[in-house]
Amino acid sequence: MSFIVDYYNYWIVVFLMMAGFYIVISANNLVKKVVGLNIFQTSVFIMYISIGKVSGGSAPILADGITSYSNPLPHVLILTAIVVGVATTAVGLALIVRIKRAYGTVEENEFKDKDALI
Amino acid sequence: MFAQHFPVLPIVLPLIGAPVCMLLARSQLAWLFATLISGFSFFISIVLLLTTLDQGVLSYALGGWEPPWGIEMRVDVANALVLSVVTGLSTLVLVYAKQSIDKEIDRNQHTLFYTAHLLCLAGLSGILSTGDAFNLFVFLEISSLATYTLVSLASDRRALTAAFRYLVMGTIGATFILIGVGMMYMKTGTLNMLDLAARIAEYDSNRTLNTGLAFILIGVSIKLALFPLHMWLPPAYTHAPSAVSAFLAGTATKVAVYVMVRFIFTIYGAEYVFHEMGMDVILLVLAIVAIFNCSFVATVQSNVKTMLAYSSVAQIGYMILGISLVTSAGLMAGLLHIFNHALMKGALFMAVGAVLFRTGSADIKAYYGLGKRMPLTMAAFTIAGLSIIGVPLTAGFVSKWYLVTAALEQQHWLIAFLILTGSLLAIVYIGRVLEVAYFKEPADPTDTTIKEAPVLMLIPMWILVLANIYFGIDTSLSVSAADAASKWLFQPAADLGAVR
Amino acid sequence: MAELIDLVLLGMLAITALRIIFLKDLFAVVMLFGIYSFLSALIFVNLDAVDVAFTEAAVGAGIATVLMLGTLALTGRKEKANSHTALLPLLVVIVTGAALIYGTLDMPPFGDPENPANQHVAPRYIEESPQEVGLPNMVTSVLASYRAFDTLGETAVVFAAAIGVLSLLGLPKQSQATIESGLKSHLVLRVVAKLIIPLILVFALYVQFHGDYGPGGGFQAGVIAAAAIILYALVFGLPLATQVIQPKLLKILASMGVLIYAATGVAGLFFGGNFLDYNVLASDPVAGQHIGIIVIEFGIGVTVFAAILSIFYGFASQAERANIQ
Amino acid sequence: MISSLPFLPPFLPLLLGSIAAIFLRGHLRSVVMLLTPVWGALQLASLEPGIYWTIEFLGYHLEPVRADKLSMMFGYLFHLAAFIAVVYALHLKDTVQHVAGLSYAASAVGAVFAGDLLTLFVFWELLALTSVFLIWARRTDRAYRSGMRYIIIKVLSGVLLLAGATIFVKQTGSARFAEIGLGHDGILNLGTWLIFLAFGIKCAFPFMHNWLTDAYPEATPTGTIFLASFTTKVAVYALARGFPGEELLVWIGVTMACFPIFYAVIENDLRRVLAYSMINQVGFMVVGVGIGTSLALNGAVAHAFNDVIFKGLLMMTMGAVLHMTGRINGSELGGLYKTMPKTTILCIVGAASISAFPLFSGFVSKSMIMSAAVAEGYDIVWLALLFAAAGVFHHAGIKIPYFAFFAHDSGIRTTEPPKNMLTAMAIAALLCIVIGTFPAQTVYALLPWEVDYQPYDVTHVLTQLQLLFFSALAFVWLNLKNLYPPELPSTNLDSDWFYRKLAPGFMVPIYYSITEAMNRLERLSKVGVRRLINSSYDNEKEQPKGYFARLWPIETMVFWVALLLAGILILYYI
Repeated sequence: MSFIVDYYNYWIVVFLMMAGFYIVISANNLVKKVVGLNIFQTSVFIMYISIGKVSGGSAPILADGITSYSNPLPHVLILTAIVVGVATTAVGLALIVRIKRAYGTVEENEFKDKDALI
Repeated sequence: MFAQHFPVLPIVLPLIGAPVCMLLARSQLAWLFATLISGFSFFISIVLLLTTLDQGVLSYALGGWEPPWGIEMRVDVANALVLSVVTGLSTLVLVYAKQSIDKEIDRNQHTLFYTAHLLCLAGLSGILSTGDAFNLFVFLEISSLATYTLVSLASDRRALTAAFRYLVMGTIGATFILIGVGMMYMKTGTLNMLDLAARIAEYDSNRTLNTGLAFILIGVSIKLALFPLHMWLPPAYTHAPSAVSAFLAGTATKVAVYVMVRFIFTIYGAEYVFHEMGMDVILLVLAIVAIFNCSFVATVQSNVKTMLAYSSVAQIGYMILGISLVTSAGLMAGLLHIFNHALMKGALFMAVGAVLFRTGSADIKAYYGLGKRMPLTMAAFTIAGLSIIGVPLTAGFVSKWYLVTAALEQQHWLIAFLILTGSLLAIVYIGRVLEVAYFKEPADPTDTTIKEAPVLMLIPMWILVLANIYFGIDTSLSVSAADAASKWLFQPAADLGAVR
Repeated sequence: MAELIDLVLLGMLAITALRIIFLKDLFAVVMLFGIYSFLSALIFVNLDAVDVAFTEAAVGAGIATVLMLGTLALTGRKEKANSHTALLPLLVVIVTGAALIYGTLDMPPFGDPENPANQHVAPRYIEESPQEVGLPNMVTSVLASYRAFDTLGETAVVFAAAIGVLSLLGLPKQSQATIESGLKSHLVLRVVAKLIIPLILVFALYVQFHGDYGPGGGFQAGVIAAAAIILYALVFGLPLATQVIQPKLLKILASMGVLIYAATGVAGLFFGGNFLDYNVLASDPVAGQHIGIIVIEFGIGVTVFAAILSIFYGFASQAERANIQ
Repeated sequence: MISSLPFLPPFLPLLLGSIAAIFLRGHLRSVVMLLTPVWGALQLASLEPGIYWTIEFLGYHLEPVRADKLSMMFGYLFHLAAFIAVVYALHLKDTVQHVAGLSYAASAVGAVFAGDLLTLFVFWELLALTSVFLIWARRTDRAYRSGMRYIIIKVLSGVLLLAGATIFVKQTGSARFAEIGLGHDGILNLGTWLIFLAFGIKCAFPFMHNWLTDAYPEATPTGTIFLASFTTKVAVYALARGFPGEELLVWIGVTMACFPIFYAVIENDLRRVLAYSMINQVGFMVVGVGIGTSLALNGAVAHAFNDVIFKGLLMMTMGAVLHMTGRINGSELGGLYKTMPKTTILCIVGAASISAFPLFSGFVSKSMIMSAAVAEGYDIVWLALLFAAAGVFHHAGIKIPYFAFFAHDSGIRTTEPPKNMLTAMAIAALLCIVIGTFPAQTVYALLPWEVDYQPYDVTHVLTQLQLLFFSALAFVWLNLKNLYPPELPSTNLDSDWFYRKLAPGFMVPIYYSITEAMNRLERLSKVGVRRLINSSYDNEKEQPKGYFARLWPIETMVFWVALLLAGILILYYI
């Protein structure tokens, strides 16, 4: 049982990572690709936060009577990463909107044929 | 007074410059300001390069927090060299951009262009100078986001799909690096590069660290467009505005090459990456396939910009080849090629941009008879093209020479032979353009609108061309810097060996 | 107990992701993605990362979902049927996943305080930062002081995203014209919104300045404040919103935020310290840290607010244009 | 780094002249171009032997200018040749030819004064680049394509030289260009062999000679004069410097001296006949270099010296014929002596020289090589050379003047060529006679190695005269019996009835089948390359196709990422 608890988080992370990857590969629709990309990124966030967790610890905010805190460093890193992720998503979505306007479609296999060389 | 802060200034200057540029709101002012900022960064980078050649390494603790706890800027010869290339090319491109942007980008987006350019410069400088693995990821994302913007600014709709492809691949690459850094952190509890190196050396071989390395190497390989992960690059460079192509071709992928060098040599140590995991064989094979495949693909392109983009992927193959030889000489050849390639590709893309400026097309058909109509531009193209081929008295020859000798030093006869044969393909694709430019008659001889490019485009182009010749003859500066850098990079690995 | 919650939540997350793969209705995909983000925020809370959870809820579940919905409104909500089978990729993904899971078995076990990650650098943040920086929230200390340069970069990323969206979609023209838009007919909504929006803004200010003591800070505050204006724009229409917060102002604000942050760093130089060294800002280092952190958090808040709002404006103006056509 | 002396590197005057020619027009250009070689030669005369300018490059000492007797001799020769060629080209208004010609001469001079392999390589490539314009200057499609083939082979030679030099320099640690020798220690001797091969291509070794017979006849009348003077002579110089006494060269040289004769006899284009005869003459020089005694080496370089002049003279006369009549095929010419008497006489002087008549220049150098062969005990070589010498007389000495100026009257009536052409030919003819008559005061004085040799003794003169006599007899007899191959309007290599009658029966078929095999290989590789290009380029849509050439959709890119990740991970775990 402890073996499962020890690594369960990472297994789910790997599963989510691959799920996100598979969506990016299999989806034709660009919006769905972006969703896949987001799932992929979120899995990494979970990995980092799992690293920083200390069993029996509490949130890293100083309080009386608490001696064990979880590691604050991964939290900081992931705060940054989340913002980076949403920034990328915003630019990606803006590109999709423009692509729709220019090509009339956001299905990858459709606009592929509209230009001689995309 | 500010001399001790120089390691951080090439990042902070453009980072402050970007919002100021945005506030300036007028195209002319923003251009002038961005060029000045970039030029000043260049000046600082040169000072840094000279200082590091003299003193070895400059460490700068941000916020006054000492390294493993705070973030450290760590400038040594290796990154000072690449930093000079990036800031120098950025300055020249900005000078060049003035007129090319006027024509290619909508007027009210000019400030956005200069802001994004400065952000991109700040990001690239940050990647180069930082001594912190996570900080590297942050700056990577700054430069990437700015780059997507820069690419998509072009008026062609294909630039949009190109930017989107780039965005997806770039995000996956950056996230891979993030995963790798996470795995390293998991095993070591630190993010500082030197600290990481010391702690990784304590492990013999470890699956988590190996997996992390795999993620990092693939992530960086996407960013540096290593074959077969290069397919985002050709459309992005083809459809981006000319100035952007010139800047990116010379810098973005080269900075990624530097990142790969950093991770391999400084953090994991060449011993660990190459001897225990046999990564050198994988890289070597990919590099050679990249050289041949992409050089060949370049020869069948009808769009000259695409052709140059594929040629860039092939040239990156040469750099990776140098790295994968696992010798100081090979690494030095790779670093030298980063420097020289920036000179030649920058000049080539500028020349192509000038042709695009006058003829409105980058197709090879537009080049018919251009030798007479745009003599200076085509002369620049010719000399830079000869440099790509590796003709003596050009910078390209110097790097090929060192690559070949590095391969020969290891008795890799076949590799040396392949490097030289690869150049033959370069002769073909450059030769195609020269042939139509000088030996074919223009399609429409009466068209008088096609004349020599404007002076503001010619000056930076020719500075690069002359630099190609200068660094092909007097190699003392470039070679000694690359040599010092490769020795410097190899040195920590040797130290780690002693610890183990 | 915490482990059990963790197991369940992660399981739900996996199921959500699996469902997203096979759904063709993009609207449902995006809603599920919102749920996915929300679930991960819950997981973060469970793993003691309250600040991260706050951000994920505001940014991932909130802003990202709104932007995706906005995109769907412009591009259509159905994914077309895929013409080719994706068996080979599936195989490769499964093999990669298996290889990775094999790789995880060498990792330090989850939650062990003896893990290297919790040993080397982190203890100093936990033990010294309340004295060195003087804040109870260690995450804020690390974010705004020890790793302030990362955070400066992060602010620049947000700024860069705003630049990107601006260049792609542009900003709406500030119009006096009274175009019929928004939810004018929904009286209840309008009244409730008028009541709630000031409350949200006050909450944003609270989050902004309470970040030193509890979860929160410039990012969350900026996003919440932006959300208030977004809500206003949704209910009362974009033209009205652009009269309240002018698009031009947003450009200036976004730039100013970054400048405030960077200027705080430069101030350190002039007082004889390194870049972003707050110790020198006041005679007492801890007081200096306090000043520095408040100022840069303010800078972050301003940039994030302006950037998120201008991104929203960008998308909204496209929708507006699509409506007119 | 550069310790400069107040002197000009020898190639500079010619180079400056060529640059001046770009900007000047009319008589001024003529004067400048005439003065340039003179100035260069004077500059050369003031040059003391020694090494000038050492440069540190890539960690090696480079010696861009090294003057010793060998390089000085070639230096004078090239200036002389440049002067004659410029005189011959004066009537032209073509800037391309003038500029290319002078800069071509400058690169040849630079190459012979290069003291290290890298500098040599630079000039080696410059030789190719400048000379190709002389072919393109003909401005016909045929010339263009032939020039393309020419430049490709020349660049290949350069690449081989660079590769070889890189390996050689790496192994020996010195970039100096001195004696290399094939027997150098090291893995496979690859470096030295590559250099040897590079020299061999320029020297038109058998099977590598096609560029010469392909390109030279396609160049302009004046262009061919320049071409004939420099490239192969630089190669001979390089061989003499790098591989003296290499026995392999003797056999290569003998082959070169013999095989072109068969082609030359059946060839119709008279300039191509001369091109073949050029390979044959270079063969003599290569034999001399291969023998490697000071007598033989002297003979080789002296013969190079003379060859430039008499071959130039012959080429000039043929150029004059082409210039005046527009035709160059033996079958279309004839009877020109009536209207071009001066040219005819000059041509006969050249023919006498190349056939090594006593008192003409060819005699004094060719006999040196023959004597050296005898002295070193190469009897078979001597016999083969004798045969080759007879063959030369046959095709160059008799055939050229006979078919161009005599034979059946073709009915063409023209005039003498322009004055400058005549002058140039006259200078060359005069030199042929002066050198042939007073060798000790002219060519022998310049020879790099100490030697005491007297060409005019009874044995030499008698042997040569007998040889010439019987050779002439054979020509007459063959012609009378109508056995001499008729001058067919087209080149026909399949007329092998001729080989069986006249040639040693074994050699030609072997050579023939090897050529055939090479041709087939060439055809196959051409087809292969075309197929490769066809499979990766879509001609209809004008865009690349094929898996790696077309753009991948995002899914494919991401798929490759996953594949690579899985691959690397699995490789690690195994």
